[in-house]
Amino acid sequence: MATTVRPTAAADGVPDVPGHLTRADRTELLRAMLSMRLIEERAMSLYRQGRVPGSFYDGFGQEAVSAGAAFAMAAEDRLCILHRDLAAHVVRGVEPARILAQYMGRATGVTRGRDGNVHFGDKDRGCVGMVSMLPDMMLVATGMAMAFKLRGEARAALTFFGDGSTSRGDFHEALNWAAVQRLPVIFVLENNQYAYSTPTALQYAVPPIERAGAYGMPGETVDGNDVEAMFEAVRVARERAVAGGGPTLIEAQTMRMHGHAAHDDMRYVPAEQLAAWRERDPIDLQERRLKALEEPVDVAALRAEVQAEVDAATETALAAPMPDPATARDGVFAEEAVPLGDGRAPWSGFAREAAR
Amino acid sequence: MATTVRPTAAADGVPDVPGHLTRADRTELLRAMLSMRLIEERAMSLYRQGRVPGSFYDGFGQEAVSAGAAFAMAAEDRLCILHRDLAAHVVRGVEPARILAQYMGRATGVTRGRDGNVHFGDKDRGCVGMVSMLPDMMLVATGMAMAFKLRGEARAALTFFGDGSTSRGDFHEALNWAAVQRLPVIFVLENNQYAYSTPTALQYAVPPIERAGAYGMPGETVDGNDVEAMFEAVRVARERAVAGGGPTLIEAQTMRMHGHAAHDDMRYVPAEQLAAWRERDPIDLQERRLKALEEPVDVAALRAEVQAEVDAATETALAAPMPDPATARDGVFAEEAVPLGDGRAPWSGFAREAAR
Amino acid sequence: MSGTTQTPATTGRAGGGAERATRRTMTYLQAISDGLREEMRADERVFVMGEDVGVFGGAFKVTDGFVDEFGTDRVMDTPLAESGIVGTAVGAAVVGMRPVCEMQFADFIACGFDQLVNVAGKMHYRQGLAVPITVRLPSGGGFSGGPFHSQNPEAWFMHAPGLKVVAPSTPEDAKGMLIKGIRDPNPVVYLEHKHLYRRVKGEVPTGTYETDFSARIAREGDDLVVIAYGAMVHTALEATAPEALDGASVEVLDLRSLVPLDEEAILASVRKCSKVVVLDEANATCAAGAQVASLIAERAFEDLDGPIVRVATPDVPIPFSPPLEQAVLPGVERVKEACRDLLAY
Amino acid sequence: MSGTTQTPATTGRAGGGAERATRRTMTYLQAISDGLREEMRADERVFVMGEDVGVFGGAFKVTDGFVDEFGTDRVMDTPLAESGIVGTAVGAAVVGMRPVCEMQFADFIACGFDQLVNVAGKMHYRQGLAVPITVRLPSGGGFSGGPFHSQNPEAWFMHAPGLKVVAPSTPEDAKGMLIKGIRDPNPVVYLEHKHLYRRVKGEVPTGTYETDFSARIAREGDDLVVIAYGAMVHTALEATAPEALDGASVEVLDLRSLVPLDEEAILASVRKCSKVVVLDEANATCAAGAQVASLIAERAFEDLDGPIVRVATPDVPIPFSPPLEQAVLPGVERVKEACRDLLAY
Ligand SMILES: Cc1ncc(C[n+]2csc(CCOP(=O)(O)OP(=O)(O)O)c2C)c(N)n1
Ligand SMILES: Cc1ncc(C[n+]2csc(CCOP(=O)(O)OP(=O)(O)O)c2C)c(N)n1
Ligand SMILES: [Mg+2]
Ligand SMILES: [Mg+2]
Repeated sequence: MATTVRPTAAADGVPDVPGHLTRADRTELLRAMLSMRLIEERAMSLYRQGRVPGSFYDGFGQEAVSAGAAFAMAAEDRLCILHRDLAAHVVRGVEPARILAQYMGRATGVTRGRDGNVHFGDKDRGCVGMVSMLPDMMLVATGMAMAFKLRGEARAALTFFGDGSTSRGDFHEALNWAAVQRLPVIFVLENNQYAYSTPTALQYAVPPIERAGAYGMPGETVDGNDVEAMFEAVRVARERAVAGGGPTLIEAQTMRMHGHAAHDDMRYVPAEQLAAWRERDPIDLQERRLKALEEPVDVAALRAEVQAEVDAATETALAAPMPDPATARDGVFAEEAVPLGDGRAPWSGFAREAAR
Repeated sequence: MATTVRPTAAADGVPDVPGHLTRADRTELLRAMLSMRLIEERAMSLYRQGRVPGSFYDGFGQEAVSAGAAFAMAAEDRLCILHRDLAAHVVRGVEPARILAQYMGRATGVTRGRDGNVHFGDKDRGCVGMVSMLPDMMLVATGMAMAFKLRGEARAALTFFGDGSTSRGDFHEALNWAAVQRLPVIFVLENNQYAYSTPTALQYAVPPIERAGAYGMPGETVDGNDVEAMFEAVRVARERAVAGGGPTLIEAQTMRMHGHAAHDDMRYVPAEQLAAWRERDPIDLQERRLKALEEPVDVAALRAEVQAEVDAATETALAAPMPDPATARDGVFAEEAVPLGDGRAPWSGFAREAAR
Repeated sequence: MSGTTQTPATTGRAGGGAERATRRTMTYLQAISDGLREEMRADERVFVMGEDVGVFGGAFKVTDGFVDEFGTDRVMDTPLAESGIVGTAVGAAVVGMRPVCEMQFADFIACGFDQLVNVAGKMHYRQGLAVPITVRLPSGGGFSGGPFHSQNPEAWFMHAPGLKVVAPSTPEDAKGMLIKGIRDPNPVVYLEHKHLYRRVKGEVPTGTYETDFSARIAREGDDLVVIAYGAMVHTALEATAPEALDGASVEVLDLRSLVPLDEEAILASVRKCSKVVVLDEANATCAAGAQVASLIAERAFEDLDGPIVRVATPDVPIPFSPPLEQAVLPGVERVKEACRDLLAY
Repeated sequence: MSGTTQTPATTGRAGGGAERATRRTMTYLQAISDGLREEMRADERVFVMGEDVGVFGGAFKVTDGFVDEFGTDRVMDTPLAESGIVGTAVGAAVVGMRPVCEMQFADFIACGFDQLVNVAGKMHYRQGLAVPITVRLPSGGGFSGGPFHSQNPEAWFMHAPGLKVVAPSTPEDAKGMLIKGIRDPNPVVYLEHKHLYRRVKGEVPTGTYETDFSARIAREGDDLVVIAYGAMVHTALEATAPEALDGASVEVLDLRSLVPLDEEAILASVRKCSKVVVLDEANATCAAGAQVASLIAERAFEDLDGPIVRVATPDVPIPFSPPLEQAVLPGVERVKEACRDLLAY
């Protein structure tokens, strides 16, 4: 492995995070990761069958990052979800059928065929769809947080971005801006060791997490393959954010286990690097953890359940129509401005908080 | 003062920097600063007389930064000089008459009336004229250094930029790029406490010099009002650069003693802040130092000499024609590409090195 | 008061119909300032952000005194970061704010280009999510601003789907279109011509009102129409005053809005006049004027009694020195000559 | 081989006249690759920089294998930073290099817009300093690339003085114009249409040669002329094949270069044909086609026998889903229909 991953407890055992994650929460985290993996696997076969136009990107092996992070966000929080982060959409409540329809460019997809594959965000679930230009969404998330602060609301924004994206100016403008204004925004750097074919050594001379302090915000490197560690890091960052403590930079160390997109055979990645990370598959990890509980979770049943959901969603998506060409010019301009709606926030902690 | 300035020896005494600056060098440094100040004073009166079109920017009180930095650069080095840095042009050998003609939009100005006031660089003296967009030139300087490294040449590039400019993406892209590729480029952050009316507290939460290490390059804060300290910092950085040691970030702590431009009354600057810095005028400082030498320099005579030069230059510039309107459309495109020429490099150290 | 309708703000206090009769004389600059202030009073979602807009009141003093009334939160001095300004404004907008961004000069929008064109402009089409931001661009030349303080970048944004682009020429329109722009659910690029700031005065209704994003006949005529917008409307009016052109009756059409472009108004003027000069301060190639000319050549070919003559700045950076700048910017004489030649055609 | 001249590189090894006779069949993509490789062999000042251009050989494999021949210094994997790519290229150019920048997709040039437009484009006019950089933009739609992988941004750069803008449509031109662009002392924006990469094949001379930045008649005709560039040249040829239009004789003019624009060639075709369709894959407003139409309306008014008809993409982001994308991109049928209507005029 090119970089060292700070080992978390999860790597060597099955710790509990008392008070924060119930058994049901921990199962839910696994479910979100499984959903992501199975939806993406299905999408990949649909792609191979020629049913997904354009290209196809996935986040195989990185499921813990988006599942854990999104799980820590409240319904009224806002997210910009990136191209390796399907689990965050799942956590926010986007139905698998709409995701698969999205990949296939159907009228029922999240963007109704207007944008492709992972370029979506469900506005009714508090998410802004990413643009290709990386990492533009860091500024959008910063701006959402700015509005929360201006209005004195205890809410936070979160965005993901990759190791390669740290080289671009918008990365800097966002971190600096958020630090100067002490905004409630959480920046999740998803370090999967490569930007397309380019290794991190060509993107930065020093790990970018080192910059957090120099911008004036806490920074933490987390085992991005441990969904509970991700959850916990974001939970703490969010708590700080909504309490007025400003932004946080979290680096999730993980590995892109597939090519950049479907066409990429990844010849540039050393086999040993892949092999080492394969040992640490985030879904395996969480499954082992749940199986070892005093009252073990039936992960096989869970898997079957998710698979059935995805199968059903595939049917639904395949049955959905393509968009009507007559509508191709509609909607360039808005007739009215409806702000983002709230997302699903399944973490039991929110219910407990609400009950207090 | 909003920020603390690391006191250098010069602040409390008159130290020598053995082996690097001869008495003549030190006098030359004073001369460059005096030239800058007297040219800018003259330009300001020409502006008040309506002879300088557009607006007028100066670097009153910051003369040591550009004089000291440029003095450490070799003839074959390349510079991007910013709007508070007139002394660097003087050191490189741009004649005062061409500078004054430049301000007045005359045909004999450095840009022949095409661009205004400080937006110039003498291509025959190794300089690229700045654009307004700050700090775009950081990338241009980085690119020059990249070419030097590609060709295996022992040369360096240098650029200035301000505290406000550190907020923009190009600052980040340049520092990061230079660090990753270990390029021979020197970044001089001219921290004059304000960006137009905006104090540094609204630009960054942590002094940007803290970032040097996080990019992977040495960083040093220097008393920007001490011309010899500036020289020394840049000399060391340049030596490292041409030896393959990569980039350096130097922060020159100084103060913008005039308004942002001629129209700005600076009401937003606390009087005490100005008063404190007025005590530390860089020209006074160097004059005192030279007067205290064992063999004192006749600074009054030097001043008179420079004033006479500026007077003569004013005559010449005022006698120069305005550009011919018939030429207004010429030269959008180049017929041939002639790379930058070499500048003047008056530091005796270069002569000594050449003699070796 | 063509195109001006007194409308209540969507939330908060609004200038009602009762205030309609009241008018005050102000400069173009004061009218912009007034419009912004009134809309900030009327709608608390509106805030202004940019470099030095706070205590300093902005490079051109549009927000002078605003901090005292609205506080530094709603009159926000930002870091020097144009991509940041546009990008964070988008973020604030999608969660319910109505940000008004000031570029210190229009030229600097090049540094926020990507966020404006790719993030703001395409959002609604892609995601169905509205981005109600207004980006104020102090634009244009004529005062030795040089290559980086004189640009007219509107055509870039006309060529970027999803952005509205407006360029008022009078104080009344400047105020009404700014308010209209702030209330528009879409990203609006608002060009305010620096050369008009203090040179142009006019009567302006008090309170809040909206001016349509449509064209306006600045002077009626039927021998020839000059189509212009922004500062060039004044150049056109001066160049085509009846005494200037031997009594020819020249219409001047002030486009006011470039996206949407008031195609019907353009075609109506062409049908009436049959001769057209398209006047543009921007660099000629692919300018707004090129679009207008191409529209006419396609849709009003049969109404034309002569070539569609364009007057614009040639494709050069705007030079600093006055004789050079005057040689490239379209002036009264060039417009007069173009009209004279075409009238004689 | 119109416009193609075999010329020696300014330095280093050059393809001499002797090689002239040799031609090989290659795709548009291979021709670009071949041109770049040959010029890198001929001139050691030339190097290529961009994201993933090194070991990986570029997103579209234009630089496949280049690292083996030229090393990682001259085939440079850069950080993911488009402003950085353009800005450092400018720096390298002014000290004597000839950088060729690859944008991974043309769309990403929005992130390097300021450096290209304000630093590179205006440098020579302001400072007399030449900036010989070439910026390769893989552009265009037609394969479900969606709003951010399908754009045709050329008009933005036509509207930015100091940049040359070229858009070849054939393998031979792609190679010759790339070499010409690299040798040009100015910043050259080189549009390579992704949809042509592997679809279009043709004979290409070996060695180095330059193709003029001028227009080319792709097919002679005298009833009507379709003016196009890039991928649309092929659409035009298909739509106007004699059998497609009841034997009408339709000329197709391939502009090849947008700046400089070959105005004489355009006017000559219009004089000959009297009817014009201007075809453009970009969004219609302020597109290259608008400029061409406006030029004709001004300078060839008397030669016209009908309106100047434009076919272009409406002002929408390019949608992803095939039925939507096909509904907005100009296709053979739309062009045919436009020609048919105009021929009947
Ligand atoms: C501004 C910009 N330039 C280029 C690209 C093309 N591109 C798409 S993904 C990618 C690599 C991104 O790397 P990273 O940020 O590490 O994210 P990852 O794909 O590894 O998750 C590149 C270069 C882009 N999307 N945006
Ligand atoms: C990208 C950009 N945005 C805005 C401006 C307008 N502007 C000119 S100078 C200035 C302040 C610059 O501050 P700083 O970098 O500290 O330099 P200083 O003038 O203090 O030397 C601003 C905002 C600019 N030149 N460039
Ligand atoms: Mg990555
Ligand atoms: Mg400053």
